[in-house]
Amino acid sequence: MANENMLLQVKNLHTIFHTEDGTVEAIGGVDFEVKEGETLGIVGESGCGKSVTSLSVMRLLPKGIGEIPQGEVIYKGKNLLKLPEKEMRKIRGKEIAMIFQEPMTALNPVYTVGDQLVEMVELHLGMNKKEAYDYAIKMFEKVGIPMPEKRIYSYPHELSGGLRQRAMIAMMMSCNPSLLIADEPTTALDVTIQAQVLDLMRALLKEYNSSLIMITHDLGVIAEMAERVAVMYAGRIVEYADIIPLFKKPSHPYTVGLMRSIPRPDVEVDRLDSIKGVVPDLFHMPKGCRFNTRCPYTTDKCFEEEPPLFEVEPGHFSRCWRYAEMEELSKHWESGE
Amino acid sequence: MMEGFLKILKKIAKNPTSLAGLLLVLFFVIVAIFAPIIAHPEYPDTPYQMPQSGWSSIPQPPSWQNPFGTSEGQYDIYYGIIWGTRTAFKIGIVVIGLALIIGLFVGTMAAYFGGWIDEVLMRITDIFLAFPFLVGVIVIITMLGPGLTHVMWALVLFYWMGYARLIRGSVLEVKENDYVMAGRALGTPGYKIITRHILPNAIFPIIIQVSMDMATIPLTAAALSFLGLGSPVGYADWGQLVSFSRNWIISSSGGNPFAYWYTITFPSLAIILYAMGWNLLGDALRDIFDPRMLV
Amino acid sequence: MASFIIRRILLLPVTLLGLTFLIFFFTSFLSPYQLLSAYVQDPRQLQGGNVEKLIDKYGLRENFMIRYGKWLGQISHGNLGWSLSLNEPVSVVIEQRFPATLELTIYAIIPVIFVGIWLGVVASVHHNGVIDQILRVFALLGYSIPAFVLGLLILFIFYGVLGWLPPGRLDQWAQMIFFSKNFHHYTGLATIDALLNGNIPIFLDALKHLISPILTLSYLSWAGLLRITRSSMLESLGQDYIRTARAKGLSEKMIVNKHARRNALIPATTVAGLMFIGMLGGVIITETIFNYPGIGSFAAQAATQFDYAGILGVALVYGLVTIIGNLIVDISYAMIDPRVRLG
Amino acid sequence: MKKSVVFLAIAVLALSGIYVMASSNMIVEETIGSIPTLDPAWSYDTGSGEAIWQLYDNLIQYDGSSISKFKPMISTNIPSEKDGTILDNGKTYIFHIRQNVYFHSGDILTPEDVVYSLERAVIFDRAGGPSWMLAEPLLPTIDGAYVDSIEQWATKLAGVKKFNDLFLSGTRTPKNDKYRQALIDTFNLLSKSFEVKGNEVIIHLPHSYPPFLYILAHGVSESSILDKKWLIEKGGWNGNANTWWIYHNPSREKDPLYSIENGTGPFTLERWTKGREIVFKRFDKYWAGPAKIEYGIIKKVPEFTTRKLDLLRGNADTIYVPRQYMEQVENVPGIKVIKGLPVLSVDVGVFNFNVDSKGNPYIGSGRLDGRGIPPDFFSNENVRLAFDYLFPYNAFIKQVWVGQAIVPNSVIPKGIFGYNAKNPTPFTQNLAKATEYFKKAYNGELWNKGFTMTLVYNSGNTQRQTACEMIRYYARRINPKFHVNIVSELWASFLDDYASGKLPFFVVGWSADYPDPYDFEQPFYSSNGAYGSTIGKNYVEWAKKNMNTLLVKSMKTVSQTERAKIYNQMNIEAHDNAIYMFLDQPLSMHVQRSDLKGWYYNPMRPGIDFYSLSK
Repeated sequence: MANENMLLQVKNLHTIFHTEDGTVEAIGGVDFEVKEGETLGIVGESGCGKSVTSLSVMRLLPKGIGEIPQGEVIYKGKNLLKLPEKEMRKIRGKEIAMIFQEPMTALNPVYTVGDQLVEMVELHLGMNKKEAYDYAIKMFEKVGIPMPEKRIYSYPHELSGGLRQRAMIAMMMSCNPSLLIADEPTTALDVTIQAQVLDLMRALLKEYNSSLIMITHDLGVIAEMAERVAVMYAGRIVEYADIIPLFKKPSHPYTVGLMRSIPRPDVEVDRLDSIKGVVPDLFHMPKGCRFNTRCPYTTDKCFEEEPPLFEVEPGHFSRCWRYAEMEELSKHWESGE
Repeated sequence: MMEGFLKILKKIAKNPTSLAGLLLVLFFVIVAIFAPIIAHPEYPDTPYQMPQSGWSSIPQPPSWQNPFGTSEGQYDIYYGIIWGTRTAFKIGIVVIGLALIIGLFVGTMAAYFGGWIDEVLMRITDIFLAFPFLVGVIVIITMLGPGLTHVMWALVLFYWMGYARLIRGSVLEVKENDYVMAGRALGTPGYKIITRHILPNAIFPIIIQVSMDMATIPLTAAALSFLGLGSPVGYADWGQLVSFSRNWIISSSGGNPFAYWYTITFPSLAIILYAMGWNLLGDALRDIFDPRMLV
Repeated sequence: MASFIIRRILLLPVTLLGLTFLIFFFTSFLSPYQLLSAYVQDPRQLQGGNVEKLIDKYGLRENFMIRYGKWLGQISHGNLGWSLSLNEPVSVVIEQRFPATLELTIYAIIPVIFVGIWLGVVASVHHNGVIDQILRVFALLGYSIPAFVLGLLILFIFYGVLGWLPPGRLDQWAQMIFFSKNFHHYTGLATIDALLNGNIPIFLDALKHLISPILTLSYLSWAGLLRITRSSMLESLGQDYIRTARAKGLSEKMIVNKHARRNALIPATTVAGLMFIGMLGGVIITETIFNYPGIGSFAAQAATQFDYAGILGVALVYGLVTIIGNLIVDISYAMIDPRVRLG
Repeated sequence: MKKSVVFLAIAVLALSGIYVMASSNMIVEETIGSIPTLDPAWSYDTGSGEAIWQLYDNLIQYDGSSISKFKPMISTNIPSEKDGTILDNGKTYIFHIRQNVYFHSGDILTPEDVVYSLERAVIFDRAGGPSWMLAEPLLPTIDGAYVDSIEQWATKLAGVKKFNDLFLSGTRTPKNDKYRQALIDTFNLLSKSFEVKGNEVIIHLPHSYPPFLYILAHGVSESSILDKKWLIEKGGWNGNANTWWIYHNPSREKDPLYSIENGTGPFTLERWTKGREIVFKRFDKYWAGPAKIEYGIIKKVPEFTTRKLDLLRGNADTIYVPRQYMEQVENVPGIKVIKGLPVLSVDVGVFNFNVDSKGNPYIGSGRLDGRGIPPDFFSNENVRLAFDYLFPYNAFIKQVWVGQAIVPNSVIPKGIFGYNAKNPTPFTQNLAKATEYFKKAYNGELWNKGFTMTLVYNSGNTQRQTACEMIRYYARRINPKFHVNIVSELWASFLDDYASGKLPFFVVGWSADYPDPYDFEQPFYSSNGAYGSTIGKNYVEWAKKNMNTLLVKSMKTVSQTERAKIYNQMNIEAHDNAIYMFLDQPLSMHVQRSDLKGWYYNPMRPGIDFYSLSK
């Protein structure tokens, strides 16, 4: 089903890590797609494998430790996993760009922010130094950094968190990538700056008509940015749907739990619900459905066999045996701690 | 603690170089322990005095009676190396022991109390660090006169600063942690906090530094013997054996350039292997304990 | 940053004073007779009948603090006493010999920095690979070989057998010209003076004589730099900005040599600075073996011939150089790391 | 980064190309001695002696390697009784001064320069210096004893206790005219000995002094001839009677001749880097014809290995080789080794008859209780004889001196007249006899109780250290209760301890100032000799009775056979009473490249005579 405006297709992606204590499967088979200009949200608690997914797509796993035994990442018709390193380097930064969570450490402290942008532009767009610096000033202006012609010569530690993230965005968008992967870009920023950065990203994406994979644990950000959403838990996609159906009809207990733990202005509650227990250790995955240790609606089947992704409605999938009754079940939620 | 120790051993065993280091050090420990058996002393009350078979100053090649040959002045090299192991350990343990105690005291005082105490103690450390190590030691030995005890005192005087800084660093690190704050808040006395919370954490960097110093100390002692300031003549000390051979290493008597190879080979091999053992071990420990290494 | 420097400079005199006190404290182990040689400009007075008079004149029996004050007075006038081993005022000896040691150390630190850092980077890139192990063992060997064994072997191979690199500072013919009237000594450094006098053969000869001491000195000390560079490289390679650089599609070579290395250089330069000062001590053995007329061989000679004035003079010079060296290292540390510079 | 390694490789290749052989007009000697000064009146060590020897000439010189026959030098004749140039029983010497001899500064040498030089040597008299050698013959005796220093006459005439009392404290101006006149009279006593007639210099000694010619010979630095006019310009003594004390016993800094020279010798001083090297340049107007080589260089290279490699590579022509490494330079192509050269010095084991027991760690408990020795332990002749038979003389020579020494039989070294190989016969090791004497000592009490004592040697001297170790080894072997500890000490404190009589037994050496038996008999046997006076009152009394009179008698006659007989009598007397233990007379060796020509050995001038050398 590779139709013409499909940008990225990830099929049955598996990622494993070789650690001193043995090999562990961080991602056990993930499938999703991103169309041109579309924003896919990936949400889940930390440690559920959402960052590893982005690194796998970009093939940035640590050498000798991370490995992708099976699966395909089709980008514009080419399987990135098979590309030689030289080719892959042409994709990174030019075709697919990434923004990271911690702006403080994501920029090299001993080079000016301008220099780090110029470096990319010279490499991918073949500009000379002079043109690259002018272009950098233009980019800084576009992302709303005041006095850009001065700022390009300042060092990362001289900028505030928000400015640093703007510089990061300017850098990553400088080569007009078709796909931007943002790994928790606003988590480290305080709320007021967060909104500005999200608006900035949305504006840039529309201008360059590039698509975005927004990775976050914050459902609010997802609601604001994403058109389609993939909910991940313990290395699996447990629910995959458009934004509206997801919020309207969450059909996986984990998503339900997540929804109920967000404070809603319109609903009066004395105590927020929470999902009991903790994400299981990757080494000791429970048998059957991975969420069964924390799911309030478990049945015997949930402990025997892991459910596949069922299609609740066209384009809306859920990895739960009782996906059909979810609307009913989700009415009540006891989270006996 | 025991279980942690085994874990470390497993890690050391995995890496070939560090394993070699561990084996070398163990080998020398065994040689030191069984010294009286493998090399029986002639006069029991002076075991460190190397036996002399004659007084001629021309070294004799290895023979049945002297398996490693004899040095200038007919000292038995074999005996010298076996008992030299004990000297190396003795100097190492005494010097590092004393230096550690002083360093521990100064380091913890400076870090724990901070303020002007820290400033004064650190300035004193700077002053002692102001000497390149060998110069400081030479100055003291010139004043006190040669001899092993003076060498040891001189070494201690110029070794404690390393430990003081090391301990101060790790104490400062730990001091900020909450459980130390909590301890103080509960009113536990200062020394108790130091001994139970702070010091155990500083142990690992100290172990690394100690293993490195165990390597450098016999080298410094050898350098002092080379300069004629080391242990008294005839004392079983590797440095002295090597300095005996300094004029025979490059002997070209009768055309054969290495006629007296044994005078330099055995003592320097002993020092190099001993130092390599400790260095490799220290390096391996550094890799194991240094979190950054686990990238 | 400025306040940091000012504080250090203000502290300088205090540390210097502390240094002189430490050196003087060592001399208190000496009997008045032995002490006398540190003051006397001319050794003859030592044997003459008026030794008692001189001891009283310099008050060598007075209490410690008064003697310390008098000694400080002596030093401030540049009177470092008389060297018994070289039969010259110590100040003259140091004036002649210190530039030679400085020259040797400067030339020795260059290969150490290049080789040390370069191999450190290589070792970190092949972290725990075969190359890393080999380099580590080879470097640790440098730490484990007694300096004089290495020196004597290098002397034998390059001079005894091959005859290329003779010891000493200049060949005989070169010394004739070097010490002749019309050869101006601007800096006291043989190579630089040779260039300033436009005499290339002397320059090459001086360089030729420097090679084997440099080989000895540098091999013994670049292990330290290799280890520091390796661990700081590994640290910076693990940082987030490296992941960003990779995400930007930069080549591995660019990432290692540009992004990672500059960060790793900061701790490396500090260690290189400290090593330069440490090397000043290390030259004692090297200069003795290669008969190089520096302050190191003088220290060795002075020590074995119990030349107290000589040793005190050397200790003072080394102390001064080390303290100032430490200050320069701290300041250069701030210069390199932009985070500190503007902080 | 790669470029740096490439650069280093190119540099090495380029440099090895321009390796330049040491030019043939230059001879390099590498040794370990240092040169404290260039002033002939100051120098009293072989290091400065060898340098001064190239720059200055004396009145007469030894003929080649002989130390008894002389050759003319500045004096065209060798004074002798036969040709009437030695008169009234050895008290007057007549020298004919050579004409148009040039100093390095171009001045011509005059007889006044000769008188001035010898007078300056006597008034210079630095403490611990060589001036006593000229003072003893030139100054009249006081109460029958020779005068070592001009200060003795000054204090005697002025009637003060110490020389410094003559002057206002801290200055060189006499306190009053009486003292000033006494100083002037003292000088006149000295100048009275000299007389200049035309180009002759006549020296009248106040008493006969047989070794006088040796003291004037080339090799004794203080008898070198200086240029009076030039030295006065340089601020030296102006030769007058009323100013000499200003230039007496100067500090090295104020000594004008400390680092400059103006001799008549075959070489001038090109350059002297103290503690490193001294370079001599050929003096073309030398009276005996210019030297064959242009430059002579003496370099100080402490490390033996470096010296040896320089010799092998041709960067050095002759080097100092310690005996124990002799084997390393023998039968090596291109190297010539000459061995067995007798050195005029003797190493002696000294028994201290009365040890100063006050706070003395070296004699243990200080009583005969097995944990120490009594202070007068070595006054007991049986103990001394026992030790004489204990020492392994031959093993000491063969193993420690590598055969490069001989066992002396008395204080007179082989090569000096008066040496008699047969009589007295030297001691040899005989443990049975040693045991016998130890048992006889203190009638058996020493043997059952045993003793503990400490031997001290000056650190760095391996020969003396091994001698002590040999004594310890054999003492313990014949009686396990005999404990000997061995301690090394700095030279300064070693001197202090033996001078103050603290050391029970120690090994020292004495080398010849001039080749005359008196120079050995006096220091050892005279009751106020350098060693005789320090080894206890029991010896001093014995020496006064048996030795002093013979010594004085020996200096009364000029005939060598007569004097030899007296000294032999003294040696036999000392041997029978086992006063000293004679250990060795070293034989030195000379190591040089085979292509070096013209070297010869003279025991009175150890070192290199660059004038005789060529390539």
